[in-house]
Amino acid sequence: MKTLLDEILQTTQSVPAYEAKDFKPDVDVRWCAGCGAFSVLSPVQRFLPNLNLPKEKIVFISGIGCSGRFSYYVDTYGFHSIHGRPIAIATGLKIARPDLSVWIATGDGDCMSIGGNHMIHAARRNTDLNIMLFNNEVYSLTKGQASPTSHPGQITKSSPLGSLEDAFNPASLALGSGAPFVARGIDKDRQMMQDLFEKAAKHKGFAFMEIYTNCVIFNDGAFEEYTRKGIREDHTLMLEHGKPMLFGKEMDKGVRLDGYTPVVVNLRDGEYSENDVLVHNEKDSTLAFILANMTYHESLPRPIGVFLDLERPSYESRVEAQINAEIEKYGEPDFDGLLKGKSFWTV
Amino acid sequence: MKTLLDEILQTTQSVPAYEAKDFKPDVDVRWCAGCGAFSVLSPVQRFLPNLNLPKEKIVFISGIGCSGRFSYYVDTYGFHSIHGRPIAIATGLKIARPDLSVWIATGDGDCMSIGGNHMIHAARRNTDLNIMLFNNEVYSLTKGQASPTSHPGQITKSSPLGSLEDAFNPASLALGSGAPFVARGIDKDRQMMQDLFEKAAKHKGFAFMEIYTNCVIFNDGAFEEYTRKGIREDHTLMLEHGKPMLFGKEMDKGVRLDGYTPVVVNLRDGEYSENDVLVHNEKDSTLAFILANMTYHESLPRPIGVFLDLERPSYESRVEAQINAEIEKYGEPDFDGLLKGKSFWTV
Amino acid sequence: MPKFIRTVEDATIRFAGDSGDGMQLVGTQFSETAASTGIDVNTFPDYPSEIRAPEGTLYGVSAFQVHVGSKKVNTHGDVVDVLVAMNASSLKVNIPRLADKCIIIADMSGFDTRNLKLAGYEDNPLKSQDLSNFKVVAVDIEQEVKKLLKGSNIAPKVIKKTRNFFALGLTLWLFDRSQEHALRWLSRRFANEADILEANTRALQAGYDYAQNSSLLDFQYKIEHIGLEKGTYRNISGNEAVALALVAASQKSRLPLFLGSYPITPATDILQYISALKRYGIKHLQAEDEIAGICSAIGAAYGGNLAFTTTSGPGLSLKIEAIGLAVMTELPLVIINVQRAGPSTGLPTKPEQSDLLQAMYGRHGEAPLPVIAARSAADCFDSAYEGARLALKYMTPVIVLTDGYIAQGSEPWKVPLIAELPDITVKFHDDPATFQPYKRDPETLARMWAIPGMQGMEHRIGGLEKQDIKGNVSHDPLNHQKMTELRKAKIDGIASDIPDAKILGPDQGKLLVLGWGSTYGAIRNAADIMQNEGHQISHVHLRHLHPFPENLGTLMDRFEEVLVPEMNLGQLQIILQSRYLRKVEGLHKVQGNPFTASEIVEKISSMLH
Amino acid sequence: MPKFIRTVEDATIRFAGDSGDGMQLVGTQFSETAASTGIDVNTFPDYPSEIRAPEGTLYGVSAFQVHVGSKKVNTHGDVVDVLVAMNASSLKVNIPRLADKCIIIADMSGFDTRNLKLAGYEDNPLKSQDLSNFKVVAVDIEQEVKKLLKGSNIAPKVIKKTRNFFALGLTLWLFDRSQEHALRWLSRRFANEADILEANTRALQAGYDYAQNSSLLDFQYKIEHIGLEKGTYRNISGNEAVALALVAASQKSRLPLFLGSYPITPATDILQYISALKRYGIKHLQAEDEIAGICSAIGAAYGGNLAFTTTSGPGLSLKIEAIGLAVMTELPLVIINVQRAGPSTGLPTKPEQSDLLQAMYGRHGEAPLPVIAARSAADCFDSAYEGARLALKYMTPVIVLTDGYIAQGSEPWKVPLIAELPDITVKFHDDPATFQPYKRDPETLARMWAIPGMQGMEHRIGGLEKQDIKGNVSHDPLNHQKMTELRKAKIDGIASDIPDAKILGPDQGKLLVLGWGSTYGAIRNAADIMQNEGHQISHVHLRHLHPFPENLGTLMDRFEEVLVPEMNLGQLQIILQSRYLRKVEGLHKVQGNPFTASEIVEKISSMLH
Ligand SMILES: Cc1ncc(C[n+]2csc(CCOP(=O)(O)OP(=O)(O)O)c2C)c(N)n1
Ligand SMILES: Cc1ncc(C[n+]2csc(CCOP(=O)(O)OP(=O)(O)O)c2C)c(N)n1
Ligand code: SF4
Ligand code: SF4
Ligand SMILES: [Mg+2]
Ligand SMILES: [Mg+2]
Repeated sequence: MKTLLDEILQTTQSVPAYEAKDFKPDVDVRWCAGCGAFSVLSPVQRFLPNLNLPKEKIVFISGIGCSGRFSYYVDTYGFHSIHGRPIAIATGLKIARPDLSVWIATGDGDCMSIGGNHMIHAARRNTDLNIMLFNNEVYSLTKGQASPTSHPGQITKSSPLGSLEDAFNPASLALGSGAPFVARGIDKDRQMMQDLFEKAAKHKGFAFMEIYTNCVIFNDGAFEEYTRKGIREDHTLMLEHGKPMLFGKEMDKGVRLDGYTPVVVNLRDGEYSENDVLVHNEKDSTLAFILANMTYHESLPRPIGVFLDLERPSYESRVEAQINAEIEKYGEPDFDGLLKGKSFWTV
Repeated sequence: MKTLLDEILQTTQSVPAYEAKDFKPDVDVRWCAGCGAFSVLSPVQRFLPNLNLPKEKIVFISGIGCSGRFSYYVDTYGFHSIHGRPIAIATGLKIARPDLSVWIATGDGDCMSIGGNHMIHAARRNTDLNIMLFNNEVYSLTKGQASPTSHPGQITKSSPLGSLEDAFNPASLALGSGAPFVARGIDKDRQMMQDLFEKAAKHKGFAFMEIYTNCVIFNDGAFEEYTRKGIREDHTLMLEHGKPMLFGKEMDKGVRLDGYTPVVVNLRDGEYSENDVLVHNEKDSTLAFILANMTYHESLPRPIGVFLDLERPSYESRVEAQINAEIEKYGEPDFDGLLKGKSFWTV
Repeated sequence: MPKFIRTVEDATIRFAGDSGDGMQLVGTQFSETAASTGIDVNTFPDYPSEIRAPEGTLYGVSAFQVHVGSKKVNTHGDVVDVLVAMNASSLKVNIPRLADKCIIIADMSGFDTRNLKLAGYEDNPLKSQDLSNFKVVAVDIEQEVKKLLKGSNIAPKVIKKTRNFFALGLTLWLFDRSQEHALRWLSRRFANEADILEANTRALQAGYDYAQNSSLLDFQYKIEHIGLEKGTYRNISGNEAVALALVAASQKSRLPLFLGSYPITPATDILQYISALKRYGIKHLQAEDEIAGICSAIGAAYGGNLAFTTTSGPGLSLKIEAIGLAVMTELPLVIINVQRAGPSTGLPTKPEQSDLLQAMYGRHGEAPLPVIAARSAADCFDSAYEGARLALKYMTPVIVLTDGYIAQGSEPWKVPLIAELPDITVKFHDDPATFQPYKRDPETLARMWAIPGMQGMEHRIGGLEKQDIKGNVSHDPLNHQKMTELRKAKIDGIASDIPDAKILGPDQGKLLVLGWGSTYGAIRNAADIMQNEGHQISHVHLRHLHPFPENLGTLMDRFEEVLVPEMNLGQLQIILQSRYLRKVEGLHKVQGNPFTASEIVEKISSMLH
Repeated sequence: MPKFIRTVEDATIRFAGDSGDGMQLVGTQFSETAASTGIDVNTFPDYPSEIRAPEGTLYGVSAFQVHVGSKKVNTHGDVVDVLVAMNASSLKVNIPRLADKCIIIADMSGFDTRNLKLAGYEDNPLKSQDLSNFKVVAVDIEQEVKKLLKGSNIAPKVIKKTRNFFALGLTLWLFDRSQEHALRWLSRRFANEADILEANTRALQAGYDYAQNSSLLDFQYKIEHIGLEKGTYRNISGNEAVALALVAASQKSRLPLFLGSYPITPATDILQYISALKRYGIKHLQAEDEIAGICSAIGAAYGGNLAFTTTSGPGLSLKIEAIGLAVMTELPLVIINVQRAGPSTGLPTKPEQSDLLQAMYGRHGEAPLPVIAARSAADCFDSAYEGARLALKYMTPVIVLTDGYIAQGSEPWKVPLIAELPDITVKFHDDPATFQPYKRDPETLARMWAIPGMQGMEHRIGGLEKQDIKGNVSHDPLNHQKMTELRKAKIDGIASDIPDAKILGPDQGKLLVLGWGSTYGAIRNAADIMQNEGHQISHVHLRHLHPFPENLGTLMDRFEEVLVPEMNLGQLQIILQSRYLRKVEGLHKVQGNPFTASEIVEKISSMLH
């Protein structure tokens, strides 16, 4: 049952010692100056050498949107597909070719609006895909309409009187769909991004990364609270596995559960100490829901980092296992026999 | 700005005193004998008189599937649409016609598979729609393939070697999408179903009801644990707002939070009392996540009832409000003026 | 008692009963027996649209029709010569189908008061004059099997369930066929259920004996052997044939096979069939919707698989955008569309040929692709295989059209050895130095193919217009014109890679009947009749609908008139007229069921006079 | 200094600069001025496909072209007579468009070393012989405005931003147009930003004066007034016209308006425009995808609204299945498709006419519907309005085709009063006693319409085939044939409700140029030229593509040859040939940009010889 692919792909060459520049193709990057997407591209290019895979084994699949151009900007195999479908295409690719490392660059419109169905099913199915959701809370390529992550009241070209819809919370949606790995990153924090990509790559299964990316043209400053030095410390909660949930410029605030509702407590006035504060546990799915649910609450800091990192067998590995079990059971397949079936006769 | 609709629909007649039979149209119901769908139909017909609306103001919209036939079986306005799209169609109808009471009959394939995107967006958008998801954990009309709620290992015609996918938990997905009203019902419990429909009808906004419906042909017994007398008591947790979460034949077991993970405790051996047990609060969205997350955990009872019942302004009411505010601000519209625009000239 | 022998060329038998009566099963047994004992068969199952309609109702009738003959029968039969009616409803709904003198084998136990009422009969038709045109063989089968198995330990429920095998025995005798095949099947199927095995075996034998001894049945059909080519044969339905064709093409091309699909009647069988082939290393995805079905197949094709997607009308409509992507990226992809009656949900369980124009033209932008149609259940194999060959050779999506009639119907198929099948050689480009993603084979115009994992040929494809050869995104006006024309030329060029259209009958004459798809059988039979009557007519049946065979135009020119019977309102007609600028006559049937030969004969006759 | 007056019939001016240079703005000002001062205009914006490309690059050039004339100019101009080039790149990319002797107004400040390098110029072209075919007017506008505003309190950044208004002033003088319109606009726009207002106002004036005094500009264009009918006029783009047409149709039919849509270039404007009209009581939904866009519109139509959906190619492909549902349920629905270059993502910002066959045939099953195409920006109003009229009168979805060229281009439009528009009277059926959901108006064959909320007419519709008149689900074969034919007859019957095709030119002759959609302008101009030269040619431009006007066949018969120029590979050609069984010549341009008149003239000439 050796196929042509087994032949042409069998070379087990050693992996070259790449540098970031090896992943920079010889094309102009055509995002606007200052676009948050640049801040995703560069940590990607810097982390790829650590993947320890020959570059031809890496594929970037993107949809349509400013974010969709990503696949042109990494010197690997790439597929710039159609609006909303990169995850569906990647699903087929990964099942057919589990040997590849498959990355998806998608936008809040591409992934959460038109592509929502593929996103939730991929999360449930747990194919080993790495989703980079460039969330700029607006449709940029089409020049500034509301997206499913635009906030209520947001003025855009398609909501000139203010958006009337509540926003998706991508982390909650991913968790609600069954995603085993859910994280939130921020374009400005490149080191954190690079670490995040490495964690996602290590995770064998569906890895969902919402990345706040600033669109300087159509939604500039959307994430300023979480990125501007001096402000961000009071508005973000950087999640670290096993660490208490502290934040604030002096790390003197913490998040505590009141019943099952997260609240902010001040550690300075002595009422509460570090021991009262929640400790992050990436392996706890209920906690992940609680953390995700903190999003958009004015009084709570915005959690950033890995919400959940559970391992369960990826879909494509289950497929392989089922195939192998069957082959083990029935032996080398007899294709001529299959064609004949059970009820044949000869003339 | 009176439209033709204002004229033909203006009759403010009093509501006739209907009985259930007034909602039974003169057609044969073509579900298989014993199908769980019957057990949804009859409480619907019994509760409709309590809606206190003239029947012409009620619309049932369905997709394709055995469940899709529902719209033929209620003597109101009805639209048997296409596979996966009833929610999208209903969304337009409700925005255009907020005066109507709009109900959707959909299946686990129709709503959660092909229609998943419309489901999650409707939940987020919070249009006032009442979703009855007939979850029989299988595709029935097409004669028995796996659905997104089929459990791993389930043997179906399209998974003859056992399904390799994890199931959606509809309640978690709905919550993750932002649904303000999320509930789970069981076909066999008709009184509970009737109460549930009344609660959903009262809720002004998106109401999501997952209903376990037994398909006697393609997935018989799927919900036996939760329906068979003598067994169900130990496997279901009937949620009641403000009440402690007790279950079991003698109501001697309870659900308690260990950290933030729900566990079952026995109230008989004295270690725990009713006071240690969680108290249900339909208004708490974090608790709703925790409860939904209990689904599919072998060691935990399956929560049944209303998980969450929050009010926030429905989408169509926000649209109306924005329109009214604009009209208030600018006065009676001048359509000829609109056609002329601001930069016109005369010859 | 002594019986006549009635020698016939063909005959049609229809097994009809309630959904629970097991008619599909014994129909299949009958047809397998017939085929394996040397006569031709063609079958069609006819389910109710309800999953399980209430017992005994008119809309709960399930039927299975078998056409047998001493030469190729081509269709499942226009009219019924022998009807097995297990209850009153199954008689009533089938009356319009019966030939004069039709033999009605009726199970009297299905004509009790309750059943008669459900069927809307005031009086028992078996006892009235209503059926005087027919020959009624009324047997109380329930009584017979009860009698037979009285005293055994077998449960009454099981005994009642053997009625269908009694009926099978009866019909096997009537057609002078042995019980062997059915007996073998029973012992395989119920190896572990001795009582069921025994009950059915004895019922089968009893039915056979009953017929032999009955004075009501005074003759036996004799149908000569059809002189088949030597070889191995099996019965096959169109849906099975499609699945096997793709498996065979995957073996032949040595590419792994991938199916991305979403269930939809009447295409679901293919997905189900493939899903059971994991032991053959075959992968599939039951996707969340049709869009994901085709997109996952595109992903797998991008990864170097032979990828396909299966669907029916509404699903094809949903796949349209993604098909355009496959056209633009020039990836090989086989799209199987099992047509059903539309528009919209239409009559979902009924066949129609009304997706042809969509297959040809249903994409935004200029997005040409090959369109192929299968003419019969067995021909689904060759057509789908040809689809795979073209997809891989020309780097293009291909639409293969079948329909609910041939997809679910079956006929004997001479099973090929994979080694003997037409060549499908795939060569990935393996020289990084000369690789260019949109460089083309000068002969086929197919673009070069390199897949992820191949070193040194990293490149990017996508839905935006691409620069000729290099494959970069290009907005250059002349490049777009060139690429648009190249994509068209590539598909048009396939015309020289396909066989000429074959004419069945004289080379020239008064009338050419030109058909495509599942109308083959009815047209073939009609043409036979007319040709036998000496009329100057011929028949051409197209497999390749885009591009057309090169000789089609000249071929049409040799006939005064051209008739195109279609199960639509004239879709091939539109394409032919536009292409060949000549008037083509249409015969349009959109009734959710196939043409009969006589409908076509009638039309031909009216055109000849 | 004294100037010549150069009287011309028409001239084309192109404002080109970097994306940040405000070219779209001053282009619009120029065209509004021109139109409101009595000459005809036709405009087309030409954005880079990047949102904001790096400053000064070739692919960052943004342009706005205005064609002005003393008679209807019809297109945005084949070649450019006056180019405003704000930087080196904007000169370079536009050189191929320039007419001989074109006047190039170049801002020297955009030709510094950096800009030259970004444009790939070794030497400053303004100083070389490269431009000797043209007349270069090089002005250092930056210097000029700095000089002008020196000493004011205005920020240097603001001053620099006035360069475009200086250029506008210059061109206004060149075409002898007053500054009034621009001044009025400025004072409205910057009412609260005194410094910007002052800076721009003074720059405008300075540009005007500069031109007047410059020795480089030794003439002024004179363009006679176009003799327009009396009335109120405005400039309008095709997308605006579509939105207004639906608003007007909603007023006329007295039904609430509902738009369900998903953004896509180049159709998004319509959604955006509608979304600002809440004060007119208009509802819309920006849906999660195209499928939800059309489905929500179907829901609103079901609820008695005038519902429409807007999209472009890829979105149309996604809406196909739901369009079939609208056909089956016979609900009124207007589908606006702003065509762009395909297939797949194609050239998303460029126009093409390649969705015609999809609009005609792109649905599974037999699902006929009317197809209409708009010929110009202003004609988008009439076409979309006609779409609404047909949808409501015949209870059917209607596809209205426009394209990126006319959708974004603009021309003057005589604004109608809503009271004067063609009648659209909707009558819901209001008698429960006689109501039947599929009973038809004997004349139009439209089914009866009753909507939720109407008492006593509760009924159910859906995608399954329905029983004639009663509307129950029906699997009856003959009913399906009848309903299929009825749906077709209803649409075919519209032919008698639409005007005959109008012939522009002689009634008969050698050659008929037959067009549809946005090729109107170029064909019109080409036909004019050829007719003026005395050739026996005529022009017919179709609005109704399905069904065709009743006289089209006989009209074509009166010409020896028929030429169909299309921005595709011959889609109308296919339909015409099939329908009228005569050869039609095609002229196919798929380059992402419209025909020029001269391309068509050339083809006509070659056919005449
Ligand atoms: C089928 C289809 N529908 C719509 C579009 C138009 N479109 C292109 S990108 C886009 C949205 C982009 O938003 P997002 O995904 O947030 O990406 P961003 O540009 O913000 O990175 C839309 C609506 C399309 N190309 N195809
Ligand atoms: C576009 C489209 N795809 C597929 C189908 C086929 N189809 C009809 S119902 C159905 C699934 C039904 O499953 P579910 O929604 O769970 O309903 P059930 O029959 O179980 O009530 C499918 C796949 C269709 N009618 N249309
Ligand atoms: S428009 Fe926004 S998202 Fe797009 S490239 Fe520019 S800054 Fe980035
Ligand atoms: S097949 Fe199952 S779901 Fe469908 S009607 Fe029968 S019992 Fe109900
Ligand atoms: Mg975005
Ligand atoms: Mg189901």
